[in-house]
Amino acid sequence: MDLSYSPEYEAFRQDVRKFIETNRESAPRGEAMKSDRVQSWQKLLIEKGYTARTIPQEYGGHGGEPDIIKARIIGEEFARSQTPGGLGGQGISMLVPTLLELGTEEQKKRFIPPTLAGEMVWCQGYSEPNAGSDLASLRTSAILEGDEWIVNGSKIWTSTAHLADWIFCLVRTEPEAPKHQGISFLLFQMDTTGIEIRPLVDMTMARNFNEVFFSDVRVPKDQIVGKRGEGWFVANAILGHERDSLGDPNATLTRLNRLIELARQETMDGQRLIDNPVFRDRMMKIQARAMSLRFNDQRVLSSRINNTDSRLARMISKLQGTELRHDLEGLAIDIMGEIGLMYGRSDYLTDNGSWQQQYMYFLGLIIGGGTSQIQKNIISERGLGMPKEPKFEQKAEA
Amino acid sequence: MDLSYSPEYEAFRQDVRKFIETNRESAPRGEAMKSDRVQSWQKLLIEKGYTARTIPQEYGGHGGEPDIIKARIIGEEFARSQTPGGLGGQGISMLVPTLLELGTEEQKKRFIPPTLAGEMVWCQGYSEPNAGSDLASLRTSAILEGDEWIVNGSKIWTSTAHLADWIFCLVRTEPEAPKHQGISFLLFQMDTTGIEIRPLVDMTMARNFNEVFFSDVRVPKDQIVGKRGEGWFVANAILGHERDSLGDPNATLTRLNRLIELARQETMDGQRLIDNPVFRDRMMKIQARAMSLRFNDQRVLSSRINNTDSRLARMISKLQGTELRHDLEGLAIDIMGEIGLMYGRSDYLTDNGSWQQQYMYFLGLIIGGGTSQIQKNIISERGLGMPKEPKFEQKAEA
Amino acid sequence: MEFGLSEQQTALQDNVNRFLQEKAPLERVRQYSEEQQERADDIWDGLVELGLPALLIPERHGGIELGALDAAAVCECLGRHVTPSPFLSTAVLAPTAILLAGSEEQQNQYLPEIAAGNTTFGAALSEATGARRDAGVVATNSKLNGKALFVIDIYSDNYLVADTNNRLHIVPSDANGLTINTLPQIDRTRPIGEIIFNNTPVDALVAEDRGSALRSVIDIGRIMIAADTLGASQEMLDQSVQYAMERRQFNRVIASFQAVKHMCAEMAAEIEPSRALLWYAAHTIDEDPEESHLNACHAKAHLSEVGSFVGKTATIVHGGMGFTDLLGLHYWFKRIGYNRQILGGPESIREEAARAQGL
Amino acid sequence: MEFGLSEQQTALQDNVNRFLQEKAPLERVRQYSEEQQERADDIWDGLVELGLPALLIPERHGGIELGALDAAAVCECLGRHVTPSPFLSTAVLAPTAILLAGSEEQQNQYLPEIAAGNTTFGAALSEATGARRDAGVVATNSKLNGKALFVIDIYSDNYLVADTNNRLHIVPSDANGLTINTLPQIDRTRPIGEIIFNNTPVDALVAEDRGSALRSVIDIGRIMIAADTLGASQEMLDQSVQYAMERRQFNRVIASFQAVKHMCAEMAAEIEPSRALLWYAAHTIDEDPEESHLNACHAKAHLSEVGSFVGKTATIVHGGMGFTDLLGLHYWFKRIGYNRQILGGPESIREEAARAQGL
Repeated sequence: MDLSYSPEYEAFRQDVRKFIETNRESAPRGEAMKSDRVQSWQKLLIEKGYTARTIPQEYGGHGGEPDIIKARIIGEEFARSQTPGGLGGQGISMLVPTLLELGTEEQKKRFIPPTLAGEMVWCQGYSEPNAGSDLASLRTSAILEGDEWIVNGSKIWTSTAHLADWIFCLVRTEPEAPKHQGISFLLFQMDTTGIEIRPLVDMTMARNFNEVFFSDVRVPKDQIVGKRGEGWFVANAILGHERDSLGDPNATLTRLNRLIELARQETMDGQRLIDNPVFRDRMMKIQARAMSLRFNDQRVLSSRINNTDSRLARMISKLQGTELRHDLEGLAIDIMGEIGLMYGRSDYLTDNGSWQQQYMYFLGLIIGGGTSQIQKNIISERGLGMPKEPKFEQKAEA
Repeated sequence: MDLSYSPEYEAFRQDVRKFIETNRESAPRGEAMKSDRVQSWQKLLIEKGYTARTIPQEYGGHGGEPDIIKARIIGEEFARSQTPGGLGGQGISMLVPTLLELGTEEQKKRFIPPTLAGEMVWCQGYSEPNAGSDLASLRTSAILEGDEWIVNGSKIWTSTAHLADWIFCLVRTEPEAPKHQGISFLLFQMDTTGIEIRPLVDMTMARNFNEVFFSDVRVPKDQIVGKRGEGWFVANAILGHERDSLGDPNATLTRLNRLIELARQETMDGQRLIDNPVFRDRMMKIQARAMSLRFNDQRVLSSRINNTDSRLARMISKLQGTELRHDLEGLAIDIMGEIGLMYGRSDYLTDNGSWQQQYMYFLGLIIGGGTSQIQKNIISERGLGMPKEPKFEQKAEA
Repeated sequence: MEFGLSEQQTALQDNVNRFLQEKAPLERVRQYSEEQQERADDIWDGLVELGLPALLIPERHGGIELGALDAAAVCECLGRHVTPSPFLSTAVLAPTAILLAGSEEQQNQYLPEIAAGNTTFGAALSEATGARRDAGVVATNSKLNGKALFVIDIYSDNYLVADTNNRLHIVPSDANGLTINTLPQIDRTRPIGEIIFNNTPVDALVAEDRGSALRSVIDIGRIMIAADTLGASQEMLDQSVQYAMERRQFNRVIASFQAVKHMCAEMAAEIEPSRALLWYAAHTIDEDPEESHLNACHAKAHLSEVGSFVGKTATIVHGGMGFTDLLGLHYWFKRIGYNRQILGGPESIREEAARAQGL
Repeated sequence: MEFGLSEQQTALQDNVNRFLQEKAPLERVRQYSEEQQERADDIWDGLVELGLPALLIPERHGGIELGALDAAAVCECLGRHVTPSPFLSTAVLAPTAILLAGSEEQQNQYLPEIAAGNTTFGAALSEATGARRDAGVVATNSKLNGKALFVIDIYSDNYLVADTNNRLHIVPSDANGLTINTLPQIDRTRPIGEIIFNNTPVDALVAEDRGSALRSVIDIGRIMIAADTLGASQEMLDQSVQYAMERRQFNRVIASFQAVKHMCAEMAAEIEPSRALLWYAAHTIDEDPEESHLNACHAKAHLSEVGSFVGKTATIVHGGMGFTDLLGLHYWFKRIGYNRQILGGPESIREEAARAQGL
């Protein structure tokens, strides 16, 4: 066990800190996606190699060598100083790696630089109302007519649809093929005729997601990544990355500290709730779990650096992280009692109602990005080597 | 809601009480199964109609009309006064009702009277090492040779095998038939040549169960209940009854009272453990669940009396009752701390080590009589109308 | 011997359910919530027409003199349909308080009006089950001063108010020195608020035994809230089973997956026995008062836990759809969430239960 | 940066596991348990040969001067193989106490003997983590009086004893005025007992800071017990997966049923992160002592809960076979049960954890 970083990395950490101290005044403060401030901050970070580190310069990246530790240090320092890091979003986190791996040279040159620069914003069109856990059963169709795909169908959970310039989208192009082999991966503009966006209200009452409907949307033939019918494999080349970020234990620990503060402040019948032994016990249970997950993450990072196996440790993190966070938020509500019901403008609203909001939001995350049930299937099959359920579908389709 | 009994029943209750007061001196005090005292007590109870109430007199029963409330009153009064009631055991509780429903007249006359009288003791041969949850896949075979069945194979979980005179046993007589249709229900004596009994030690270190091995055991042809190949249906005619009795909530509540006493007596660092708020909270959670299950039982009884539906309420009682009891015993161990580890002769052993013993025994009951997983299948399928899992076996067997 | 709802009680539920299904379906509840309406008079008028406010009121005061189990049966329906209505305070808490602690004159004044559906009540009892933020109402010389938080059914004509001495009072909503603020909360079907009292003149209910009337009001209130959770939980389970039978993934209805089946079975296994607990607790109010406090505590605390489990599990069975507003499943989730915290959270109620039996 | 066991530590585990697999398989453990043997000298001799008692002892005293994480790695192996051995008291608790609180002379006297495997220790610390039945040992004028309960590794040559003043002492098992009784318990792989002291002369360890040496001894002890539970839990999961892959019901291996798969997945999901917690807690003992108390508390309490869950779930996966003695699965179940209670149960340790951070 060696939790220290080498002097080279410690020096790197100091560089990052110095950069942040010197430049944090220029960082965005909640400006809109494509504002000048956002874009020039992004430009500066790419220049320094604090975002898009390993993406070649010819595609608008920094062109550095992959280095997991440096990436972690950057993440830690920006988080610690509460400074906005490089742009995220599904274009940068999902489409760019996909194009790097499977795009044509022309696609890379056309799409990656403006995406990295924050000039081209993307949304993701994967899930459909009838294709959730069973994503591969998606039905949005694209039929080739001459030089164009004609897209019809609908997508759901499209989080930035109303802000996006482009969409990367899974569509069924070979209806006769087995379900995983009939899908293609298309890119098209969101202002194309025939696209309708409807906001999707969720249980927190926010409108973070959308439904997107396509009627005879025309997409140029060459805006396909990979070959016809290979879209499932294109999408899966990077799909695993998404799950890791849900239920981050560092955020959970920060949140737990806030909860402890809350329990120190709130009282019932004049007694501080931090002194209630039943709540203390629940808090400590959660703290132990949160610490476990944080160390588990460190173990996963370490095994990536040292090329050792930590498959199971990685697989459990979404399942456990989201469940734990949901429990933590629920504990806060129980501690606050009726105060924990407040939701909307009132003098008694605590932390902007974030406890209620997060309690529900993390229930959503237990479901989203692969429900807990799907996660357990994956853990048992890929982690423990247990067999898949016998397939019925082939029988049914036969 | 009317929890009172009519005057007729209140009078009946007084009769039972009076009987117990007058006669309890004659009740057995832990004598062996076939002792005179046991048998004469049983005879007296049958005479009074306090056991074998509804079984016709010609078969050695009391010959009374079915009356659920009287049956309940009898049960309550014997339990309350801690007086041994009528004989139980698998012969009386399972075989007798089966014979009454499906036995020939000759079988009824031959087997029921001595069984009721406590002169003929039975064990049950259903489960096999490879046929547990999937009981119908049992392989013990019986081949008809002339006037005899030749039985080969083995049984497990045979609880009174070493004390029993006879066994009622499921055997495969039609190996070519679909699995549920190839089973027959045989009766034979345990002293038949070719039977070997091996005690089965369980995790509590008790020898309550046995394995029974059959090599060329010869059974007269007519000792079959029902027709050849109908044994599965013979057994299932009454199988449902067994599950109800596992995890009885009244026993759980009695046990909880004992636990509360324990927490009043035991201390840690001089502090009474009943005053520990975390344990109090766990106790109260368990109490609420135990009370729920007791009232649930009353509801089931009531719906049987009044012919209303309480299917779901009945189905959940084994699942919830055994899990709850396991939790309760575990709480007692946690309250006692290291004292709760004691198991065997020591000055610190509390309640004869029953907390540890029951903690494990009820884990066994979570598994036995249909595991919790099987229970949940049943609840979802028969209780909630959800579909069975598609069958693979037919495919595999085809 | 009959453990459970009588035929009459089942018929009562059928009537209430039928009315709510027709006149207060989810769309109506949505409209009420989204427009942040104060009173849903159409719904309340219908409930009045069914005689519900008269349920617990003696015949001599124009009521129909039924019992707590009947009222609980109604609350189960209200939970099942996430119904906005001042039933709890108006038909249960206020009549119970007035009958136990009111003078003959007060009974004559209020009960017939409640029974006839001419007036509604809110209830300011939260401080008696655990005061937050140092709220509390002090009574001196028939005047109230102080602050009551989380007043139930805030948009009402009168309020039942507990003071810091465990005495009960009645205050009309138009009394002098009364400031009423709505407190927006997660469950938009149940409007709550704060009331600030500034030398507000009140009508004190003179109980024989100080505190015991308040205790009884809280006990019956907790049972009603537990019944509401029971109804909401049952509805969430029913919707889950139905959704699972329709939703197809991997070429099967998801109801055929063992994981989904077991989640539904676990919900049923939690709900069924808690129904019996609730019935019994309600039964004790009228038939076995010595048992009622402990049973009311357990019913409220236990159904809070059952409700939280069902709320989470049912949402998960619905997958992404459960998280959206499309099916409206969250109305039940939030209803259960409100019920958990109001009139005492499960932890503090369990401690009360322990004390109630001398532990 | 390396979070986890080093190659050297993995090799250490491989060695210990290989030895235990060969020389102390379940049949040997069964024999030890069923015959109620006192010491399993064959096993201990093998562990001594592997150098294990010398693990934490400085080189200057003939040890190999490794750290708490190495010792935890060994305890994981002992739990995995339900090994009877006085490793915990002899190789961890006593050397830690002697190093922290012993004089130079005492270190010279005991440590080389321990390192060489010439002597064994038991540990009487239970009263320091929560005294039961008013037990307690009082030290006056280098004499001990009173009673110590649940002494770990009771069949040993010496005992490490904590008195009611949080001071530590060493007593040889043949000292005057010592009555030693075995206390038969559920986990027959770990003999415990009571010691009654009657003016027993002892060798007091003179710590600089009264109580802090004892605190450290308990912290490291808790981590070792947690490691033992981790090893036992992992073994129960591995056996469950293996059994489920072999056992057929309904014409399928039961490992293909979603309910069985999910039980195994849930066990893995509990075990994996607790492994990282345990590693980190052990790491803090040597590298970050300010963090070690809190982390030791959490490791012990959390692994107790993980262990209970795994013990129950793995038994259920094994069905009836899990309940019998045939496969011996209960040896691990009981090992985990013992670990849960010894040196503090999870509830009281969580309260300690809260206090440790000023809550």
